Amino acid sequence: MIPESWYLALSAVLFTIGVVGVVIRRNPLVIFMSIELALNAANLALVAFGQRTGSPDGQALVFFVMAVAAAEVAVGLAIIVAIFRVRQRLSVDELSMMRW
Amino acid sequence: MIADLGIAFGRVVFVMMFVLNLGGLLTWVERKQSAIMQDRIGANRASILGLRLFGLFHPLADAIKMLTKEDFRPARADRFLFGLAPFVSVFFALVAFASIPFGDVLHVSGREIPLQAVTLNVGVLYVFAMLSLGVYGVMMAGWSSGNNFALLGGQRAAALMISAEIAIGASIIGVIMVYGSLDLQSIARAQGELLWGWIPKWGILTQPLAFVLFLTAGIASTKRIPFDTPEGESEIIGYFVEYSGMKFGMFAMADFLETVVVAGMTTALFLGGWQVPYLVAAGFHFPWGATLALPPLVVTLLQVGSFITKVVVMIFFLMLIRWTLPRFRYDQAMRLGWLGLFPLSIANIVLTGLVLLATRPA
Amino acid sequence: MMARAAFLVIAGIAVAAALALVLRRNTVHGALFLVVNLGCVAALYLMLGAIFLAAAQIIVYAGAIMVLFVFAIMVLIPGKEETGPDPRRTWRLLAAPLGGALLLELILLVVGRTAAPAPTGAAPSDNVAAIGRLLFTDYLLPFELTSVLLLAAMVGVLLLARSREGSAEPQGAGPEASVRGSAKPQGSEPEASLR
Amino acid sequence: MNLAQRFYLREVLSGLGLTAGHFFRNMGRHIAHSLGRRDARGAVTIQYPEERRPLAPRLRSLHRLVRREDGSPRCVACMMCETVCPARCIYIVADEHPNPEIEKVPSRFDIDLGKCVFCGYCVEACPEDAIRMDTGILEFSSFSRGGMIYTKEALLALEPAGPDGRPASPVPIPADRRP
Amino acid sequence: MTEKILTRNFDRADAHTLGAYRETGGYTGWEKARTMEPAGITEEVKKANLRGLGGAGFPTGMKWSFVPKNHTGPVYLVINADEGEPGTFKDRYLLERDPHALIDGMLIAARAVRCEKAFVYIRGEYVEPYRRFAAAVKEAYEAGLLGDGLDIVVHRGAGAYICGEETGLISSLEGKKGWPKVKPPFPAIKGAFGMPTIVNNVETIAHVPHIVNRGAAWFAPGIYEESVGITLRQLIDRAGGVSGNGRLKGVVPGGSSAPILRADEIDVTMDVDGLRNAGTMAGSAGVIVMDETVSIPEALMVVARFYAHESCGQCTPCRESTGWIYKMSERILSGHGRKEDLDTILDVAKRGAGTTICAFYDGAVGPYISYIEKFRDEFEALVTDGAGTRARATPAPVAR
Amino acid sequence: MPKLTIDGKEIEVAPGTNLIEAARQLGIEIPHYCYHPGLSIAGQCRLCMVDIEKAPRPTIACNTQAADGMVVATQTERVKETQRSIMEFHLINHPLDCPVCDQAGECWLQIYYMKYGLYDPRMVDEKVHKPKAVPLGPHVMLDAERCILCSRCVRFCDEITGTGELGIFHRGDQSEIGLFPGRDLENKYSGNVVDICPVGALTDRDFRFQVRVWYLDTAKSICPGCARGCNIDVHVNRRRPHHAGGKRVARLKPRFNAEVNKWWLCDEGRYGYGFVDDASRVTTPVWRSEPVPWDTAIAEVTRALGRHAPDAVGVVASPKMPNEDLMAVRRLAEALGTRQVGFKVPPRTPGDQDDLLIRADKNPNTRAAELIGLDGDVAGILTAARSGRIKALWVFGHDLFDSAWLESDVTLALGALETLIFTGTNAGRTSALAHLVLPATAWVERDGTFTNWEGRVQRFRPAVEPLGEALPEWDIVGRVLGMLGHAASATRAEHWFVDLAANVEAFRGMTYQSIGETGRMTQ
Repeated sequence: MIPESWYLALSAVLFTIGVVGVVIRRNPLVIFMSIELALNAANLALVAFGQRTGSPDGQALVFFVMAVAAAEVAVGLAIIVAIFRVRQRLSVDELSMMRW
Repeated sequence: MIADLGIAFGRVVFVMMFVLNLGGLLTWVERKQSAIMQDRIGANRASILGLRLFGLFHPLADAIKMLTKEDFRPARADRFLFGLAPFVSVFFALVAFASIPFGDVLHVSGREIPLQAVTLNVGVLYVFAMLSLGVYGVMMAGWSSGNNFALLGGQRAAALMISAEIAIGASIIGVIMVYGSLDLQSIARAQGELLWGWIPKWGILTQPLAFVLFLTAGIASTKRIPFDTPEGESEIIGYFVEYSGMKFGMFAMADFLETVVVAGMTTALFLGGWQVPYLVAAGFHFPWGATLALPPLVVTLLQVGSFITKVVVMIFFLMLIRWTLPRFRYDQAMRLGWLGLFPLSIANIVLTGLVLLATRPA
Repeated sequence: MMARAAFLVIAGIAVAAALALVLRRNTVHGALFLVVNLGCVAALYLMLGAIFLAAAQIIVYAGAIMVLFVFAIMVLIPGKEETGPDPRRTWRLLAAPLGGALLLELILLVVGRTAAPAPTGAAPSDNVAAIGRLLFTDYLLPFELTSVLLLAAMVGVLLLARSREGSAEPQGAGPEASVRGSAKPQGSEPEASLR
Repeated sequence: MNLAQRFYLREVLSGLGLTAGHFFRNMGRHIAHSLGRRDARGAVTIQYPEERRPLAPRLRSLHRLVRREDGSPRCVACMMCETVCPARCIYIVADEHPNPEIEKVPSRFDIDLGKCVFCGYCVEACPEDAIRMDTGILEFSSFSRGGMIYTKEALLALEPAGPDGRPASPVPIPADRRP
Repeated sequence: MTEKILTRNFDRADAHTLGAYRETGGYTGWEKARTMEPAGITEEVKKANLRGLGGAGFPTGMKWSFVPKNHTGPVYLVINADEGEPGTFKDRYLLERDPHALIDGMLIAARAVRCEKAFVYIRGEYVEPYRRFAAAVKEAYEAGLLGDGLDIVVHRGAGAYICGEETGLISSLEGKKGWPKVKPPFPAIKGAFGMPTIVNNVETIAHVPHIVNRGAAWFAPGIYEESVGITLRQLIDRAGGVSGNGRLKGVVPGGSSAPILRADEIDVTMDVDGLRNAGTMAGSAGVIVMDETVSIPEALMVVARFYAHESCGQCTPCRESTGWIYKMSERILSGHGRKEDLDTILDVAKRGAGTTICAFYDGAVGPYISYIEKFRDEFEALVTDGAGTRARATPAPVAR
Repeated sequence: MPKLTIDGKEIEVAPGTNLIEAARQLGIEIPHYCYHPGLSIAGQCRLCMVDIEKAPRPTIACNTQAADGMVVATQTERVKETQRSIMEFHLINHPLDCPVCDQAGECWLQIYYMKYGLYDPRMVDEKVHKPKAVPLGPHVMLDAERCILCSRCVRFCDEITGTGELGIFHRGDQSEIGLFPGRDLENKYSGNVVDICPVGALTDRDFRFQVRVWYLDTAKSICPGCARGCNIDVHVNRRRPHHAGGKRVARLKPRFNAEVNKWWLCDEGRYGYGFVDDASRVTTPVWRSEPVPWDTAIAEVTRALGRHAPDAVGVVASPKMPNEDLMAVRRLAEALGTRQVGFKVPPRTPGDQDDLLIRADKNPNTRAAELIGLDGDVAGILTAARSGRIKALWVFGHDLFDSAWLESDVTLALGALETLIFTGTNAGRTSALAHLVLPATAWVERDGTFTNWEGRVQRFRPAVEPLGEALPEWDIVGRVLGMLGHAASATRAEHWFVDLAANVEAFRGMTYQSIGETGRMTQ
């Protein structure tokens, strides 16, 4: 049996990596993916905690996270694609204007 | 422990050999069946010591040819992904079969051996997941070739597979609702029940619409005619234009394996899986009262034989479709997926729910 | 023991894949590494007994979301990676110590709670049914809200992806819509031929 | 089209029925054939190198140069074929004939079959009936471009096909394939 | 019975001698002409309307008057004694029997055209006429008639029919191939050796002394050896009737070039107009009579062979079609004729007519057309019967 | 000036003009075989029939002089019918061997049959047979069967050359062209009978069976064989390189120029093009026996010429070079400052000359070289070279050994040079001694002008591409001038001609356009 702290530690590491990725990368797509990574880390923690309590609530929560993430990705990608279509470049540093 | 491992290993090996060999054989079947349909003779020249055996050596010759051909990689290709893509394709096609049961439980010296490579209580979802991962092989191949035509082919393939999988998933839900399980084994078992005492409760009878939708979407996900716009071997140029030799062969292999998987899934979900009508664990038990006792081993063999027969017939049927129907245009295929199969699947779910509600034993 | 070894291996792959995502310049590779990472997490779900989640993780995350990502990246001309001078390089480099600090804090947090009570029991064997029951009873409202959210997202995506000049062009919904949005809108011939 | 027609299911099934019918009928014939019914043939295919279809008398096969009674070419090197050839695959060099009654003879008459499009214009154009495409030889191939060039001597050695359309003279072996 | 003019001495054995000629009033014309102006002589001949008797019938006086008045160089007189027309022998008799009549006429004509050198072109085959005439010339020189103001050169031809044509004769005389020359220029302007040349037939010139002697008024049309009012039938009867089987088939009234007349057409007067009205011509007036044993196709073949052989080969229509018609006629005779051959011969003959330098071909056309048109049934019998009178062993060669 | 009407069009012609020429002036073609404007009128072919008003039957146009008030019709049904008949007569005995006949493609029987014949053939009898493939002389082959007896060749030999080798023998349809006993057709103009033969009876033994005429391309040119400057057409085969043994120039044909050569060309000029495709052609620049790129060669030339005192450099131009190139050489001499320039090299044997065309001076451009001022003492240059006063010598075209000078003298002179540059088309003994050999284009490979003996400037045009890397001399010299620091602006021969016309009095005011097709006299 694996201690859940291991899962939590892994979750922490992945979350950190995700956050760092958001900060250091300029490509909005990569930033987006890093966010997904962080979300995943959180999910992992949720499931681990749910395991600990023996209730499926944690898993249900993860399920919702996934659904929301899917919606977020769909909208976010659509926005990025729309921006790219106009700008032909991808860098968050240049996306300081509200309209394009 | 060792025995368990051995048995598990044996199950996996059996399934793998079955799927792989069937896939290899399909190259021969495809040629030969099409030839016979078209009043031709078909491949029959490859011979070993003058023995031709109806062209059965052609798959072998093909393999030798592909292995010895130059393995060409374009200069602008992504070296890593270019090499990985065919393996990804074949891998996911191959593992998808793992949770499809090919028989009931076999009782050998006190052990219960489930005739299934992997027992999984979300078997349906597993197969579904594996099929959806197969998209990666295609997209990687298209992108890593460094060829715009290949990229476009990859995009077409991915879009087609996704739209097909949505329909597959939605159409399966009806089956899941009827049999109340995500486990393919229990779905298969449930299909052994008799409706009104004499009709086997096969999926094709309980979910006829789902059967048609699943079959259509399944063919689409294999990217074969009439949904071969991604490949369009001779004219459109598909995602594997830049591949040669065995890597090319692996993509073709993946297609055949997917065909086998779709046939297996159709069998498991809609054709009663390994069920033989009126055959129960003790033997035949006909609705009019007659019985025929059979030893368990014979029953198991009959079940496995039944499963294999059904798969082969399904493959034949899929081949028949492949050599009969003309190709859909890309936009037609997409339209069919999103505006035809998907809404109908949803309608099927609603309908099934209503029927289930109405017929639920109070 | 075997389970721990398996965990360590899977966790190692997951961390490596995550690092590769963040550090590699090639976006396509990054996305594929994220898929690997997601697969590893799904495997961990399996180890945690969350079979349904594992399947959902693969189907939803790996099979749908990441396909969307890869699709988008490939369509967006993969040659356009982060190139050129980085005016905020120093600021970005600050992320490393910050990240380290965050990690430290989280680890401390976790380690501080190790004394927490041991697991109360094994995971339910058929957790699919349990989750399903939970979703449609206790979490019915969030569940429905989620579906509304998804619908809203779908509508929003359609709006974003529709071409500006095309006014009432019927378009297929779903992921492929966002891709095809960059291409020319579908003509009306296929419809005509279908009638 | 009404809704039912737009599903195409009936048409798809009838199409499948047709092809399946073909399959089973042919399969039955194949089986009957292998069981000894020699007259049952499941396919219309000809097993090409062993079996050959009769060639149409007008088929244009490998060229040959017609000979006079003394074995010399009938060709008078008038260049009509060379001129009319749309592929420019005929190369003739004319030479004086010792007999003043015969104006000239080809000292060289090469056909580059790698270029030839088998249009038969050369045969049409020939005023002396000196070139024909009736050898019945269809298999000529080479590993090199040079091997596709057939010289006067090679073309003179060819005979017209027999009444059954079979070549009456051996298929010439290109230069680069001679042992 | 009219008075014999040219043939009056023919019965005398020594008619060819100077003495005999003088005895019968010879050279009196010349004596008279010497006193006349050249133009006066020409005028006299013009008035007499003396037509050329070689066949074409061109007025002699007019021809003489064509010589340019202001010409300073030599003028030549050429006597055409190249009597090649088959069936015609009139000049031969004159040369043999009365050569001095010719010399007499030449002296007068030479004076008329101010010629100092005259040529007599005698047909190569005429050996005896040549001897007689050469002897007469010698006599004339010895008598001083020649040599003083006129020299006569006697030239023998080499046996070419075409040299009877005046320009062909001139070419031959010049030492060239006997090819007729393109006209214009006409010989009277630019003839032999580039000088004005008058070419006259023997018989024509032999008339001249009589005209000068008796005046133009005497020489009216109708004064001939035989009255031209006589019909052809009467002429034949007078000549002793038709030889052979005695039944007449056809008559060629004026040398081989004249169109043939059928037996029922011979009641025509022998004058120019009478014959022209009958569709033929007087030509050289040598009459050929054919009895019923004669095969007209064969006759055509013989005539065609003659013209094919004698065509000089200069003008394309003549050169090619005479040969072609000969081949066709021979083929018809040999029984290998084809139905369309007859029409082809007629068409070819008509097409070539009038397109050549000289009148040779026009002469040939007459028999070609008239033989077939008047005796078509004979030809058709050969054509349709296939193997005719003379079957040939091998089929006629056709074009390569 | 008689004024007559032909086919409804009025024209006034010079007295004595015949109807064929009068119609030609109106652009009306009257078909004919035997008529040739350069020969006497024979009137034998009988094809040139026209209808003259009031004439009873069609008349031949060749022998009818235009008269005032004459009304001529060439297109009446009667004329057409007659022409069709005559064409049939011409062809009944003509062998139908067009495929093997060398004349096919430029045969007037073919042309006129298509225009005026087109009858249904009726001739089925054996054709007349005559001798075939009879060599009449070194250049002419006779096929008597094909002869239509137009007698043009006979009249040519009688009237133009006065040699009278040919005659027509036999008569009727047996007539044939032939040689008089003991004669051969070997006068200096025998090739012309092939040109004037309207059919394939007389063919050129040199050209026979080499190339079918429809493969040939034509360019207007000038014969370089002597100072006469006869106008010619160069016929080249660029479409079937395997024919004629790879020779590109297939034949030369005279081109009518009333002022120079009329219709004729001498055999020496006609067959004098052999050097163009000869194996001795120089195709690439050679420096010290090694092929080098042009840039290297030009640089070497410039270096060799530039390092000596002006009068230590000699230039021997060639009277075979066109005007433009001579002008370029003059500019080169001026740029070098040398006075050691000449072009006259005495020939080993004095050339023959006649009253018709042939000139004793076998160089096409001597007159221009004199006018441009290159007439220096070549013998003196050689002497100077022998004594070491001249270090570098550039020889254009000449093989100095092929001259009246003693071979030993030439050898010593050339051997004493520091640098000998040879520019020319073909290799020879001079080029063998040269340190630098620069390939020049032959005249058919370039355009330019020649000035003939009487000062007529005439234009010739390129017919084939330069062989190998050969360049025209003006270009070579121009490149050297460029390297020497002079503005090199000439990219075409015409540019040099502009320079010539502007700076040499005799050529003043001339342009390529004003030279035209018939040439223009120098002042």
